[in-house]
Formats: sequence, C-alpha cells, structure tokens
Amino acid sequence: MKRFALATTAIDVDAEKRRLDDSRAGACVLFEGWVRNHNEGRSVIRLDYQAYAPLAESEGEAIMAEAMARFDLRAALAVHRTGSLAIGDLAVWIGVSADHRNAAFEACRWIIDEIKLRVPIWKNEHYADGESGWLHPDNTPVESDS
Amino acid sequence: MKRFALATTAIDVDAEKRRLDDSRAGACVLFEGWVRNHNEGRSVIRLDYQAYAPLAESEGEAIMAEAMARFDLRAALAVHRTGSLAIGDLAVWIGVSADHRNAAFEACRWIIDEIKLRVPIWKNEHYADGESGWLHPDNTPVESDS
Amino acid sequence: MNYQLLYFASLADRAGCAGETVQSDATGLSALYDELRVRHGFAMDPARLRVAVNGQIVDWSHALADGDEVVFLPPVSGG
Amino acid sequence: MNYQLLYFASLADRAGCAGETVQSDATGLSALYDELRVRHGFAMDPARLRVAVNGQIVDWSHALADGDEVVFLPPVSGG
Repeated sequence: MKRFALATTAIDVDAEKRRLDDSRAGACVLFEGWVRNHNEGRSVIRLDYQAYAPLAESEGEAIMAEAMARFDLRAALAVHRTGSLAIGDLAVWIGVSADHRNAAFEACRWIIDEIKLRVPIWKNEHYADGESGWLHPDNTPVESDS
Repeated sequence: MKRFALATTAIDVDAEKRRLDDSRAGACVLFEGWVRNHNEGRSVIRLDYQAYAPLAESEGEAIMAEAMARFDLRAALAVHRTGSLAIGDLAVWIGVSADHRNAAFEACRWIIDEIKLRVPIWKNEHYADGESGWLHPDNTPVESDS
Repeated sequence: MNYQLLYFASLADRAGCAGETVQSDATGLSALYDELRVRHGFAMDPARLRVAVNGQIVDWSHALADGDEVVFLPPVSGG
Repeated sequence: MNYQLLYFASLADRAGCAGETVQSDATGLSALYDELRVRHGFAMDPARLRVAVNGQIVDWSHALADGDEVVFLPPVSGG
C-alpha cells in the first residue's frame, strides 16, 4: 500500500484519515500546509507547485518507510498537491497514528521536514505586484542565482 | 469566542477545523486522542471520562489563552469529551493554525500536555477482565493509593 | 460551618457519592480533608491533591467561609 | 551520446523548455552541466544542485550511458 502520493486535484482528507485508523492507536497527529497570502513580506496571490513526479513518488515513499522504521507508529501517510493553488488551499497533508502521542508528534514533524528537504517539488509564488519567483527550501527567492 | 469546550456527544471535527481558517496561516497542526484498546499491558474495552465541568472549562480557556500568548498562532481550539467512550472514539481534539509550522507543532504539543496536567478530567478504564480503575496522568492505576 | 463537597474519580468511588453537605468546625483545608479521611477512609496523601474552592484552584492555606463549595482534586488523567 | 534532459523550476525558466534531447561528448555529469551552462546561461552553482539519472538520485561522479534521462535538481521548496 502506497504511503505517499502526489495529487493533481484537491486532497480527499477524510478518505486519507480513515486509513490511519487502528484500535491500538491512542494518538493521531495531522499536519496541513496551506497556501499563505504572504511570504518574506510580500503579498502572495497564488502558488504553482511543479514536481519531478517519478522521483518525488519514490523519495516520498522512502521517507514514509523511514518514518515507520524510526518511530513507533501504526500508520503514516502523506499527500502533496501539484499544479496551481489559491490562497487557503491545502498544499500538503500528513497524517500519523501511534499508540502514544510523543511518537506521533515527532514523526509528523520529521516527515514534513524531510519532504521539504528531499522531495523534488518546487514552489513558484505569484505576487500581488505581478512578479513571480521560484523559492528555496527556506522560502527565500532563488531568482538571484538561477 | 470560546477556545476550549467539553462535549457530551461526538465532537464535530469539521466544524471546529473551519474555525482555524486564516488566509495568513501556512500551517495547521491537529491532534486527536483516540480510545486505545490497551494500556499498561491490559486489554481495555471502554473508557469513562468524568469532569469537574466549571473548573475544567475555566482551566481549559486559561491554557488556550496562554498558548495564544506564548506561540505565534492565528487560532487555537480544543474540545474534550466526557461520558462513556468506545475503542476508537475521539476523546480529545486540538487544532492550531499559524503562519509557520514550527509554532503550530510546538503549540499543539504544549496544549495537549497542559490539558493532561491541569484540566480536571479523569479517565476510568474498563478492562476485558471485568475490572476498572481510575488512572494517573502517566496512565498508571490510581487504585493502590486512593 | 457548612461546606458543599464534590467528589470525583477515586474519591467519589471511596465516598460512595458525587457530593455532600458537610458540617464542620474546620476553617482550613487540611483540617477539613483530615475529617473526610476519617469519615470516608480516603487513603490519598494530600500532597498529591489540588484543591478548588468555589470553582477556583486555591492554595492549601486558603481560609474557608461558610457555604463554600470545596473540591479535593485527585491527579487528573484527561486527554 | 544522446541524453534526455528534464528541467524544473528556475532551470526550466532559464532553458525555456521542460526538456530536450542533447547530443554531447560528455560522459560525466560535471562536464554535461558545464555544456548546459554555456548553452542556456544557467547561473546556479553545481554545488547547490542534486542530480538524478533515470529517476534515481546519483552522485556527481556517476558515469553516464547513452540514452540516460538526466535531471539537474535545483534546491526543492515543496510543503
């Protein structure tokens, strides 16, 4: 069963979350990345996400398998949007279930950090002033050195 | 607007989550505490939660206000069930939204830890062997010294 | 003086009721709890209890007034 | 040799395309990237790029074979 997916349309959060159910689990931690209307002091109107899909999927699966091995979890899932997103849209969803909350919090945090570091997905911000730009992992513009 | 509530029936997670929406927020972290089918090596069949309601509500509100002051959040909400719950039922729901994920993760974790420490709610576990017992915050039985 | 006592969790089980009105000469919380230990056989060390008077957490040194609602709170276990 | 190049993010903008077939004598990734810098004016320091060959992340010392799909990956910014 796949644990990581790219989605070209809205993520079905309810369906994903049901896959976390486990009667042995006492804790569930969910992370949602939403499209913010601002970044580094600039007003953002929309975002485009571009992915190198085959590698993004294999890197994503590798991260999820590593999370299952590193933390005491019952389930871990992640879905990342691609394409054009509006302010408030769900860009990434991560869900984990575990017997205890410590593992659930740590794993969820670890997964989003690894996704941002390793999965080949790029964010292009479109600003209110008409400009746009690709971003670095720390959300600073890549423009100057591309 | 209240940020903490006790619920005597199933928590309406979707309605609560909509109250976290904020176009400035880029991160949302949700915690759900589920009724586990085991604790400390014993098989659990159901749980009862008892609350000293007026104090639970005022302590809960104080925790949420403190979270808003300590962390850089847009919204923070928590709902705790009382009464009889079955395995897999949602016992506590916590949701926070923030511009950045670091604050969202830290605040969500802090809130559930504080609730477990301070809010006057008690958990009575009913075991498969017919016994039952009130629990300490660390989930060990209170029986021996009550 | 009359106090409205409420009991929760293991203390309610031991007292066999959710609350009661108690007539007492005690004006301090420690003295009142000692009376209840005798009456109900509470075994829990007061060092492990918090106390609420009229819906507010108070210090054990809090002075009681006639008619107060008093709750000795066992360690909580919500979440 | 022929290589299938794919471009993403700022490199795609600079190249003006999402990919192309490149004929090259380069058998190493550094040599191939140097050719592409000249051809497209890529300014990004190779130290900041990862490389994937045929869908797998590889080391810059990886030896290329005819027909390989090669992707120079700018720092990612998903999430």
